[in-house]
Amino acid sequence: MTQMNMIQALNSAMDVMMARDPGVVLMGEDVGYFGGVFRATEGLQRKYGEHRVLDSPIAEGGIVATAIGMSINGLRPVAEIQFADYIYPAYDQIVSELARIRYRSGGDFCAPVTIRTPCGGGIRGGQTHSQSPEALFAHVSGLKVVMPSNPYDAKGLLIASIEEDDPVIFLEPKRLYNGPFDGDPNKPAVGWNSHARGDVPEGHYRVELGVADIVRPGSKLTIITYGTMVHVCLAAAEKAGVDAEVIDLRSIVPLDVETIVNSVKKTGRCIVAHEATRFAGFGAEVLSTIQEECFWHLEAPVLRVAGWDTPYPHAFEWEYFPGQARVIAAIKATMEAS
Amino acid sequence: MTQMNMIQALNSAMDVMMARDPGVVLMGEDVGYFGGVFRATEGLQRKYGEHRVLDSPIAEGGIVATAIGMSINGLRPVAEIQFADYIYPAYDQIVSELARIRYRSGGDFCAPVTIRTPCGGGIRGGQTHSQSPEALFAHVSGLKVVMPSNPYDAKGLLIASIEEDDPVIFLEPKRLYNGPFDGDPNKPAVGWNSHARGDVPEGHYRVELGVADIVRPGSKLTIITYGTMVHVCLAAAEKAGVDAEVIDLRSIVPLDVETIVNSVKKTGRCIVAHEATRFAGFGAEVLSTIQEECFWHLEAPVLRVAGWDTPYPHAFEWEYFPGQARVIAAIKATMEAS
Amino acid sequence: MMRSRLHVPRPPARPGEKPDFSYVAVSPAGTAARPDPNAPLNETEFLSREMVRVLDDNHRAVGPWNPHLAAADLELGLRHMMLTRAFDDRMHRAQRGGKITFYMKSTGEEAVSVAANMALKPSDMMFPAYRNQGLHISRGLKIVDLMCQLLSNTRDMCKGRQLPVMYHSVESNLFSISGNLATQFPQAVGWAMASAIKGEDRICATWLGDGSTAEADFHYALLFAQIYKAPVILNVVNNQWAISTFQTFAGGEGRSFASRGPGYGMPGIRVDGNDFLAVYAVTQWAAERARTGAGPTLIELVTYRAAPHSTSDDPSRYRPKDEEKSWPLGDPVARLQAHLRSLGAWSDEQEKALAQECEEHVNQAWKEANTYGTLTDGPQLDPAIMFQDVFKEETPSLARQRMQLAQELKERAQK
Amino acid sequence: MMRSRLHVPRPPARPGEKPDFSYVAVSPAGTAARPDPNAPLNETEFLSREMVRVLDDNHRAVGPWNPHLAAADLELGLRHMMLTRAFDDRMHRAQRGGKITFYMKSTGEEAVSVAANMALKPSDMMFPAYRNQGLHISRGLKIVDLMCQLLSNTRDMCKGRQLPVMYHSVESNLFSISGNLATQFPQAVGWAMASAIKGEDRICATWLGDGSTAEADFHYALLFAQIYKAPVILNVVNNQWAISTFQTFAGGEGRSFASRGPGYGMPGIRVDGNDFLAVYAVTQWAAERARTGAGPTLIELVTYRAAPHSTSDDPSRYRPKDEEKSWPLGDPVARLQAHLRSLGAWSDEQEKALAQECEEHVNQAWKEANTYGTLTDGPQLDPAIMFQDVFKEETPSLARQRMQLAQELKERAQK
Ligand SMILES: Cc1ncc(C[n+]2csc(CCOP(=O)(O)OP(=O)(O)O)c2C)c(N)n1
Ligand SMILES: Cc1ncc(C[n+]2csc(CCOP(=O)(O)OP(=O)(O)O)c2C)c(N)n1
Ligand SMILES: [Mg+2]
Ligand SMILES: [Mg+2]
Repeated sequence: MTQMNMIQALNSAMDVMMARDPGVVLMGEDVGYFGGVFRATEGLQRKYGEHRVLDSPIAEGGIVATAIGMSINGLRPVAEIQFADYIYPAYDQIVSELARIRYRSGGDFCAPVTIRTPCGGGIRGGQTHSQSPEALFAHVSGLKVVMPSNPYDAKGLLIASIEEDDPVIFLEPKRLYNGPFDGDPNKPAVGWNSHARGDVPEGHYRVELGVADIVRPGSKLTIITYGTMVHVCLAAAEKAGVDAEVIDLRSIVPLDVETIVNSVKKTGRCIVAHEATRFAGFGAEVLSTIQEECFWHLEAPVLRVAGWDTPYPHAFEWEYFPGQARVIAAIKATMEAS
Repeated sequence: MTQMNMIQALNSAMDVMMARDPGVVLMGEDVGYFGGVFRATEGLQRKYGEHRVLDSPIAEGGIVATAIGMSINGLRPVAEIQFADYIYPAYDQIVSELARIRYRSGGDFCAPVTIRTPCGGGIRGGQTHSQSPEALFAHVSGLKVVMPSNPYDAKGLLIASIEEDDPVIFLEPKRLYNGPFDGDPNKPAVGWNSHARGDVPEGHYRVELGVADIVRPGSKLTIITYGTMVHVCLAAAEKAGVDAEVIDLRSIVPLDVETIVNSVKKTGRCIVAHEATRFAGFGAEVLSTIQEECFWHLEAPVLRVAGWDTPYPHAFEWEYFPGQARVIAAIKATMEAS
Repeated sequence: MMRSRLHVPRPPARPGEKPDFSYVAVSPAGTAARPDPNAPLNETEFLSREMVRVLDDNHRAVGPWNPHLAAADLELGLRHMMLTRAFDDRMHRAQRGGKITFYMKSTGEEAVSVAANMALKPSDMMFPAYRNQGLHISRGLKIVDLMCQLLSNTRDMCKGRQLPVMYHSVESNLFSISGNLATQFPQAVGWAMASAIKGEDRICATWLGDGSTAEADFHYALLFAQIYKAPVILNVVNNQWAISTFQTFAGGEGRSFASRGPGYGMPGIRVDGNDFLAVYAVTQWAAERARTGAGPTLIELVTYRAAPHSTSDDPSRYRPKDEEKSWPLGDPVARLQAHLRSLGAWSDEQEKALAQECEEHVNQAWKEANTYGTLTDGPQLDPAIMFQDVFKEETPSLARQRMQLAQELKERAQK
Repeated sequence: MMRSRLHVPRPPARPGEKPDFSYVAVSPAGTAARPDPNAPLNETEFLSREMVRVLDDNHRAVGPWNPHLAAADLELGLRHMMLTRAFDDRMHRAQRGGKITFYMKSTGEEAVSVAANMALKPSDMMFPAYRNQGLHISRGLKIVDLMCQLLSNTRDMCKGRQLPVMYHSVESNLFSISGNLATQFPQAVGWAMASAIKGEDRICATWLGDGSTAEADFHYALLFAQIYKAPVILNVVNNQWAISTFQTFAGGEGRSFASRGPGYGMPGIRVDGNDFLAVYAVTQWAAERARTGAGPTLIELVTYRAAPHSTSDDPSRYRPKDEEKSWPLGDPVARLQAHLRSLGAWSDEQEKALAQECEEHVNQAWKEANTYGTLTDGPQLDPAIMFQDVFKEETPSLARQRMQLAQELKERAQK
């Protein structure tokens, strides 16, 4: 075990996989010599050469398209999109091609491509460096979608994603790169070194896709969330003094329905929280599943806590961000409802 | 009033608007001389000239981008994307630009672009001519999203959309172009001439965005749907012999929450139906809203009826399509639940 | 809007007007020089303006691009082209008769596919567009297998999921065809990059239409191919039309599509796409470039879409009837036949026999294919197959939907 | 992977290595001919390889592209460039001091914007990239207004929504800058098409970086502009770097970016981007083409990004320190100063006075801007403004969210 922040853990995952499998290649804008604008690929070009860690043109669609072609030719590309906000030029290749190559070819071809991309707000990135687009991929059959909330999961999930024969959209909450963040921008930043999930094995291990993690057991209320909001919800549950069970989904697709349903059947109350825009966000799917599966167990309406239905504004980052106050208000409303 | 099928109604809407406003221009693949592969723009180039009805290169991203630029220069472009399945190359310009130009410029610029595109299955189009991507636009703040289910609404909504100063994604269920379709592919096709909503005024009128239509009043169950599924649900309600209220949303964004909530509070039971893939589809948003707003009135879980979480396969079109049987099964389950 | 100063390109003729192909710059056969495949760009640039042609007006092979193919090879090429045409005709009729839902002919463009395939190795990879059935046929896919795809029947390689004509074959190195135009172009580049990264000798070829060059993927393909000098051949099939829009709406008005190549730093060659020998020769030239590490080549194959766009199309609405009769580059099948004749290697009897053989082959295959079912009759795929291959392994939620459908179908059957 | 045959382009020098700009093909000033703006493409094609330069080594204006500007105009241009530079320096420091969250300098590239603006009419429309602040300054936007945007304060034209530097101005015909690279390029083409459709005389200009040419939007822009002969000027600012990647990763290795123009059928001109007079002259040439209906022009402005990419960047990690000192085309401000001096129209005193004036102007504006608030201090925008302008009219659900936030903030304040 070593102390790693999330960037180091991601770097280690790629390092481990490149060492094990000569078919693993990295590509993306500034990922090569420079090591990526968030330094996730630092040192890897030096170690594995310019032919396995490729600097790419600024053409997200071209990056994904060529990654698909490489995967058809037996490689296992890991493509970085510099910010999730810039993934849309690649949307057609992802939605129309990557997601459906296995299906349309009757299983004869498959495209094991992993697309890594930093998402979420909290770094004053304004409306074009803060988005959480998971819902826009979750609705597309054939894509797996992952979002880790800590270094340990990040490494294990990334290794599992690279090893998957299905395409994976791997969303990295950039506000968590250097440390857990509980939603309070005025508190001094803390690093991962004091966090249990900052202990990361150096070698190969997997965190399986499709398995949620109960990060705080509880009996009175279930809080379902992922990414940065895991830490916000944990802090909010603590402050609210509620015996809440907090579930970190980790995988958005496949969704661990069983863990969700078991918890809600037990607690009878539930909140779903994410940073993305609320309207038609992924929270709606989680809420719908719960309503369908646990209706008779619900003692109060399931509530959503999310970003507003606006772009993510530069000046009002902390008014947009669904921080502890918004979560606590929902906890209270849920607990008091009857 | 004239008898019109949906294509004629859409054509009439564009004709009316082009006559009223010299800033209205049409563009798209094959829309000019040929009049569009579904003939929606037939005759308009002859009438308004090659400079207002533009044949475009096969570049959906370029079509939307130049339409945006035109709108900034005072025109009111109506762009056709030949099939909704081919809208993704334009996704970046729609999501990152069109949706947010008003917002990011503090209201100083706006982009009144209408994007028309045929959607949905039922014409043996296979996985690339059958998609219903409304959820992928509904989640994006700043876009209005519309889907008519009949000629009268189609014309009124399209006129309102063109007159909107906000961008509108205008989805046209292609299976309804020539007649209402109740989900049974083995029944002889019927035209719009025998349908009340096939009576369409020749001149200018608006159907406002954001206003749902109660197409069948009822007291025991609410069925919320839009597009082709309106007709399927009406037929299913009839067959099931339930006193169901059927609501045609017409607008997906803005969503007419009031009409939905009033109905469900009255009936206590609800089904949400759409043709798109179920997982993280727009049904989840509707269901979530109902659960949040009507929880204490619900006598049974709200159920979703939708396409499966797979691409739309050529051979299994009628196994994929959420036809009457799937709706009736849901009606039964909802009515029997207690 | 009389004041508009916008330039709106037009086709040379619309229905009721006289066909006019004077805009097609046709070089005489044999006149274009053949530079070394590794020559610097400046020395190959003329190829994007002239037109490589080998067969002259007397059907003889002339000039530096003559690939000097043996008569047996020419015969094989002709056989594949004639089989492709017979297949197209039969399947078009099958659609008209309601047996299949959709079809797209390649009539008049057979050389584009068949000659290119012959100039490449079977181990080379191909990312075709939807009008390249000549590739599948000349690579030896069984006609009956293609038909099963068209029928979405129990032997459909796509398991009933794809629209007709969207074939693929892992064994024959033919990638799955997409309904989304142009997406295969940069994918082919990625495939070729991987080949280079792995240090393998296999190269890759891909095709798209003139209209499809407008898509972003065309740009990505040229860009990435040239930056990384990928061993790939990028083919633009300029058949003058994209459904109803003329090639000028894809930017073909001022410059050839081939000239995009030099703009991105790679050679672009304009070739008579109806001249079997010329297509063979330029493909061979481009393949040599790819195999020697010189990088990609853009080839513009000048041809004419003699058939409707698809069975859903009626070209008489937007172009003069019989326009193809005025097409200056003739018909690829007839021209190769005439060439073989001029070599003394072909007779009317042989031609008749081959035509009949192709027709019988196709008819035989059609009969067999039908025994494996059609969309409406005979053996049927199990609808449960719909839930396979979304992911490598079925997820619990897909399994649930599969069971829900089974229930639905059971009830449907009981009625 | 030692066997890889992939070609991987490299920059000429990395940190620790000697800067090497030998790859930059520099034509002597005055040598490139100036064809008629309406000349056929073949006669303008050489412009995509040579480099249009007006200022010679002795700082005199020479050759056919000399725009013969009056000294007063040159002085005005110099003033705008120097003001831009002073503004950049001050704002970079403001970011370093934590006063603003982000900044991007245009140091070394001022002529690209200022000279181009001067060659166009105020009524012409512009779709800038994020490193074109010289446009805003030379179009007369108030420095204090730009600063208010950088501060996201109560007078921010973007109402606190955009990252710093994403200005706009309806009155000055400057479109809103996007964080998404290249999107403005085809939008500008659409704007110009509309101008032509309406029969108006206004033309449009747009800018993007060398790295951004790789995006699909670059391709769409060239394609649509040429097909419809839109009255638009398409500027590629080739400052050699895109964050850490060298221009070869955008395809600049073999051919110039200007040469993409002829590939699409329009003229491409390579110009010394640090030569104020040359930038002015080629813009004027392109504007004449646009105004006379001849269509679009692609201009490649060869320059050097002397500053870091942004305040988040440290170029010493990827390129030699002081690389800009070896840049063969010098500094645009110093060169215009030297030219004015060579005309006898400029003195050291004037230069000092102007420099001081610019600095004072900027400092004064900064003081004023701060009185309208910063992100953390002073007057603040009402957060409710966040819900405006999503749509023209607030929807009921946005109104509800606005009230929910108000409640949240009320409770926050009570703590
Ligand atoms: C992305 C996308 N946009 C639009 C279409 C609809 N469409 C199918 S074929 C076609 C014309 C293509 O013309 P071209 O590329 O010249 O090929 P050809 O049919 O002439 O062989 C169009 C517009 C599509 N399939 N995909
Ligand atoms: C679509 C998109 N992809 C990636 C980025 C991240 N990014 C911002 S600036 C930049 C480099 C742009 O380089 P260039 O176009 O040469 O402009 P320069 O900064 O040199 O002026 C990148 C990759 C972005 N803003 N948008
Ligand atoms: Mg074509
Ligand atoms: Mg640059």
